[in-house]
Amino acid sequence: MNSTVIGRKLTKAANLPQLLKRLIGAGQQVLAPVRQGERVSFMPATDFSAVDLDYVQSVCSAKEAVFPRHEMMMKFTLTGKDVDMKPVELTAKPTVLFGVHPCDAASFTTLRALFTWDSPDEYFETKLDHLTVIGLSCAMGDSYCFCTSLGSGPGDTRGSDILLTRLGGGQILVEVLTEKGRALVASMAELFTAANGQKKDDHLAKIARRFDGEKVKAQLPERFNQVDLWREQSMRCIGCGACAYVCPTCSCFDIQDERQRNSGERLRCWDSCGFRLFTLHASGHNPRTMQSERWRQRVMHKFSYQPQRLDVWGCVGCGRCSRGCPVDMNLGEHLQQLAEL
Amino acid sequence: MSEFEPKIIAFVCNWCTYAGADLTGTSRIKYSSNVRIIRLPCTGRIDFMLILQAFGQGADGIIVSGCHPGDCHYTAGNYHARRRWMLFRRLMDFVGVDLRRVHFSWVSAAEGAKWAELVNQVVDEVRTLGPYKAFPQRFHENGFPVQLTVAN
Amino acid sequence: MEQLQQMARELLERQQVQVIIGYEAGSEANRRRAVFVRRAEDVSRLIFDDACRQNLATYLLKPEVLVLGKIGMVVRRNTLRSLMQYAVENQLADERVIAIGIGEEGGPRLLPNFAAVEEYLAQLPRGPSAAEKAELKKMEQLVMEQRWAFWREEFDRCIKCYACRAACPLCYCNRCITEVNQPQWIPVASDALGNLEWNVIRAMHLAGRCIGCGSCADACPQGIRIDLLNGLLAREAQQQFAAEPGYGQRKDYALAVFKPDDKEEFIR
Amino acid sequence: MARIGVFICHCGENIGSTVDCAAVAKAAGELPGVVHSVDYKYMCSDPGQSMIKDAIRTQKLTGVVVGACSPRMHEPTFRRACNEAGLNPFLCEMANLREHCSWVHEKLPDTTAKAIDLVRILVEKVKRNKPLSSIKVPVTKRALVLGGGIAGIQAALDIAGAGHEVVLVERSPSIGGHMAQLSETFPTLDCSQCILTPRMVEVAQHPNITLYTYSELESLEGFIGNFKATIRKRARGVDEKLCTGCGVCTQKCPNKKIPSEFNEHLGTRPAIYVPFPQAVPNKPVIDRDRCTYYSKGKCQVCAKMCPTKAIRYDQEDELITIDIGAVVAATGFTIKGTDFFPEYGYGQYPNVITGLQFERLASASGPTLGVIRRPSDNEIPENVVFIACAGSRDSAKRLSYCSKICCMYTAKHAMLYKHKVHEGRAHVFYMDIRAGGKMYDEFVRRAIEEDQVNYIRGRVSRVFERNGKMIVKGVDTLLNGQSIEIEADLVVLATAMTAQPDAEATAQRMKISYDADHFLSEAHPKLRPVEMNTAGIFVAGACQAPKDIPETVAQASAAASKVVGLFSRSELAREPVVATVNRTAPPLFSTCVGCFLCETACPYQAIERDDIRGRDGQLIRQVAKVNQGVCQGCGTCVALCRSKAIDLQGFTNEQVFAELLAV
Repeated sequence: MNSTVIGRKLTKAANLPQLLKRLIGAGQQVLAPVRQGERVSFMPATDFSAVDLDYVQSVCSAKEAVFPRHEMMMKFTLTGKDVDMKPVELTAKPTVLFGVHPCDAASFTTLRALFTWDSPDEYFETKLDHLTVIGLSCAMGDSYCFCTSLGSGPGDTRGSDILLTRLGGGQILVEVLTEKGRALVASMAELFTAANGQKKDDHLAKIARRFDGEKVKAQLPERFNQVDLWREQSMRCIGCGACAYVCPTCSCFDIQDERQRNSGERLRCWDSCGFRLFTLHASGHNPRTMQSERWRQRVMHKFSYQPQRLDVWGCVGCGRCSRGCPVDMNLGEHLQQLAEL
Repeated sequence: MSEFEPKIIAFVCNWCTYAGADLTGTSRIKYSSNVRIIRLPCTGRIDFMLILQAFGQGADGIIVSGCHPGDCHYTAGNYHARRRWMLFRRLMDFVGVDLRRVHFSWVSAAEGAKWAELVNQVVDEVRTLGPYKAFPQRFHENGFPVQLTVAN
Repeated sequence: MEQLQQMARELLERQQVQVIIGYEAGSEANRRRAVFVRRAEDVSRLIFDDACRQNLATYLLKPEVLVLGKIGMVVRRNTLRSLMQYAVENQLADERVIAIGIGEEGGPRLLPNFAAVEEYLAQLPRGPSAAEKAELKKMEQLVMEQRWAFWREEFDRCIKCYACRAACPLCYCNRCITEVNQPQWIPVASDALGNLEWNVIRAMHLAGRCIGCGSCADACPQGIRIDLLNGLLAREAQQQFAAEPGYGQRKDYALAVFKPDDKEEFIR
Repeated sequence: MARIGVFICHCGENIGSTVDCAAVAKAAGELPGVVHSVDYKYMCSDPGQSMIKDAIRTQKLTGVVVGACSPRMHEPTFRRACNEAGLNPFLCEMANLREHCSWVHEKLPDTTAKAIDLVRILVEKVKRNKPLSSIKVPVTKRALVLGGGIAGIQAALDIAGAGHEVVLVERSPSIGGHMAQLSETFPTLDCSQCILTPRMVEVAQHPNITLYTYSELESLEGFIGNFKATIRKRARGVDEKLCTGCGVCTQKCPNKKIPSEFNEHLGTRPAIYVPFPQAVPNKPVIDRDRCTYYSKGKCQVCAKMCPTKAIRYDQEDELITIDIGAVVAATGFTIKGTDFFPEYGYGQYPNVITGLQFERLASASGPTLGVIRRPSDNEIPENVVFIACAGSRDSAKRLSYCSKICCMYTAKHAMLYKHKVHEGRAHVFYMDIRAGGKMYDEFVRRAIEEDQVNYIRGRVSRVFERNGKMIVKGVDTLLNGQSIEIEADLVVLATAMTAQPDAEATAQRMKISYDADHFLSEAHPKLRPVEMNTAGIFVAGACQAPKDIPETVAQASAAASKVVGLFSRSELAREPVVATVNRTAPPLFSTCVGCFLCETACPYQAIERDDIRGRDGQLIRQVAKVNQGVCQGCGTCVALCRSKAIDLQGFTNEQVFAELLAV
């Protein structure tokens, strides 16, 4: 599942500060991994010294670049009996997402599939259109990573405009994958040299394949009614939204109006299927009363419904949900269990 | 800064401070017109969330006032309120809320003059402090400022 | 550990309980997770060490767990305090749980009812650790603007995943204030105000009730120091009202009782 | 869709001269939801009210905001007007444009701007007002009076005299209380029993009074107008219907050496006894702890001697449940014993006695038939020292209050002693003399001046024995703190009046408040002195605070009149500003999580527990419920409730929040 490589270049690690500077100089907002204590987060970086490329995984994903935790959809004003509605202007800051791992880059493919499958979501698309992704192959992983089990891997090019792979000795392989990427490289050509036959495979993290994703997908529909299975898996789940909110592909949201005096605004905010109230009907009925049902929904959605309907995995195997889970729910482990049943 | 007029929201109980403010009127004592009173039956009813809400709504200063200890129309509402404020005020201080903008007071139904003094004093103090820009607002006049915090 | 497993085995074999909720090894060497042991032969999964930090009391209100039958639970001091607070707040019937008290104070020890838990707790040391006290002091030495900046930064990270709420044994409302929408007190957005209000209001809702387990901060994926807020209010409630939640069954929630001579210096 | 009418009053010049009322009305007219907005010279006048009524009818208003004076002034007026036009009165709110605006600000644009704000705030509120109707509570016209002392007797007679049923419960075998023990009363020196016993008889004979002596309140459930009282009628061992009160049993009882409670242990009584000859009812009680039959299984002399065969050894306690509409708590007081005072001999000296014991010595019906004799040897004492403030006003003894009656009765005691022992010497150690009251100070002066009682201002540090004599060692602070010693034959301590030892438990059983000294707390110290915080429960006598007989009787009559007032209607109508706990669809039933922390906070004990059961009767959940008959609407519970499952009608979260959004 790789994108076509349309150009191969080399650059040096020493060039990266310059690259960042040039991007900012060109009016781009650069989001890059920044370390704060034990946590790495994607933040607007103005200087390369703040950037940390030796990270396994950030706590939160990079999806906020296109799907922020809250965003304004429109404003309204009440005058007497009239309501005047104004959609917000669809503009986005040109942004470069710098140094995201292939799993995060791949998540944009999933998000796009969801946000555009019928009528395109302009709020999302505008941001995605203004986004350039400079990926970074993984030199290391950890026990939570399971991208390889879902047909992806630490050097996957999908979703990146450019993918960087550190080859050792300060050498970086630059795979140009889209026109956007090509334009970017062209705009600062002096930072790049032509690549020869350098191979990236030896420089990628070894991520063991833990289970057969396809098999899990094929079997899930018949597992729906295996109530005990879901109950056992989710017995320790406490029903927070941490997994969904750190997940690069979770895309549920809630629409909310806020009002003051005679004016107000409509916002959309992240939501999570793990919450008890997520499916609460106005009548008081809740079709998913148990956490096990909500857990099942999460797994079914990502590994059955979404692949079926949109032909993409609802998961990129980044492992954030498991690292961030307060009660050590481990998605890779649970999927492996499903595969081995 | 001279044209800045602070917006002060007052939460008062019906039986003492509201009546006290009525007495200020009956006595024709003049005071600053910056205050907007929200009338509640008892200080016991004054939710601490109202204080956050008022700031989130653009209040520059807040007055919370009710019956003196021992005078509560409902005997104990103000005692409960006092405990709540004792903790909430410490919490606000701890997170760095500007306590010079939050005033708690006992104003009885007989203390019309005290009400006027209180309002004037709070308005003066908050006027000197300027608008409470640091406090985040519920409404996003210009959209969301920055979605992600800038590193360092 | 062997003693613990033995105790658990006996409880299960004698059918005094149908499930033992304890800790087992987790995803990584330093992680532990909750385990629900229902068969005597599985007791070897139970472990206990300093890494077992999660407050398991939250599971006592989870419907899936309650249907398992009578519960045996491996409990640290703070979990025991949660049980006491559940007793005070009418959330748990006496003798619903057989607690297996364990921790720095020794154990394991069977505590079959609230009275036994209360008696056991009475012997344990109370109050925050010196480190916790020092941390609060350090925060308080900052000037107002610094404190504000610190918390703005902390709260900015909040994504409103409510892991703090889910992990907290005392956040058990049917309708959390953040979900109350008529009116919507706390803005739904995890923007500056929404995050400030959420964290501050949650802290206030736990004032005089929090038993100081720190599960909220442990659960936060963003590492927000919510425990400091709770620690501050616990200290204040203790100092100002002698509140020590979770040590007894008396209904003396600091904000539901009062003394006519409660001392303050700020009300004019 | 809201259709709000706004009516701006000029109040003549009162508002109009400072606020541009027309501008306010115009601005209000543009507010969302406002369909009608006018200003007028005098809104409260008939034409003004008619404008409102007409608008309600023609504009089909769903809410009204009157911008005028304080709601504390005219809210009832405008609400009534709305009601007359068919709009629920609780859909009318007032914006205070006079007291809170025009009268306190100068004529400036800001003032008009504020007036507009005030109107906007109330418009936003009224949009969320709900029609409310007053709460009707039925009233059971039967009162329970707890305690058969003079307070209970007076209250019972007054209520019964007004034509209502009264249940009077007294825990000792006879009514009469402490007053029956007294010899003479100050300041008139008339005989206590002479004025009390006719009242006792009246109680016994009153057709509206049901008397339960030797009985106690077991439990009290319910609320104003609708209590259910359970009374434990302790087994007397005597069939009251058969007993004629002839007294043969008490005379024949072989076990006669039991210290008499009525005589404060200065005399004795038999195991089957009536506490005193004039007891009401005059039916004996078997003291089962002391009766030989109960301890040894033998004797039964009383049963053998009883001419009507009324003795019932196997009688059991009886529980009686009665519907009650109001309660008067008149549970009385007790006093500290001499054993409370280490400095005065710890109760070891027989000749150190309490004031109440002195009353018994001075009483013509007492153990000495009214002759003052000291307990040790029955000699008539020549030197008597009275010590006032024994325990009272002594924070070291945790009794910081004044017992109020001691100054007066000490003067009375000294006087009585002087009248009976003309050669004797009476000394009184006192801190201050508190003789406020009609003819009170004159009474004390009489003791000092006519009866030459030696008043010494100072405290007694010790009472001890030296050579078989009691020595009272104290100081005279009016003589530069000179130390003095008096040889006394008898020392009388005016020991502190305290709450009954079980006052706390009694109060908790009735769910009423009490203070740190366990005296019952009245609802308001000035304005509601005979009401308890718990609606429908009233208080009389010394269970509320130390007081003398006239005050007690006055308070008892006041409490009775409150009860009679309550009973004057068959239904109580209450303002619907009360809290409610929400109810939602199953399976939740309510967002209340049932922590019941509000239960503790409620000053009125209005929070109840509601069991939600399934069709099979299985308990599903327990949630809070507000007893609307008891709730006073302070809203403390609302602020306390974490999930806002409880709300206050008239000041709901939605209303207050909307007001805040409008500022």
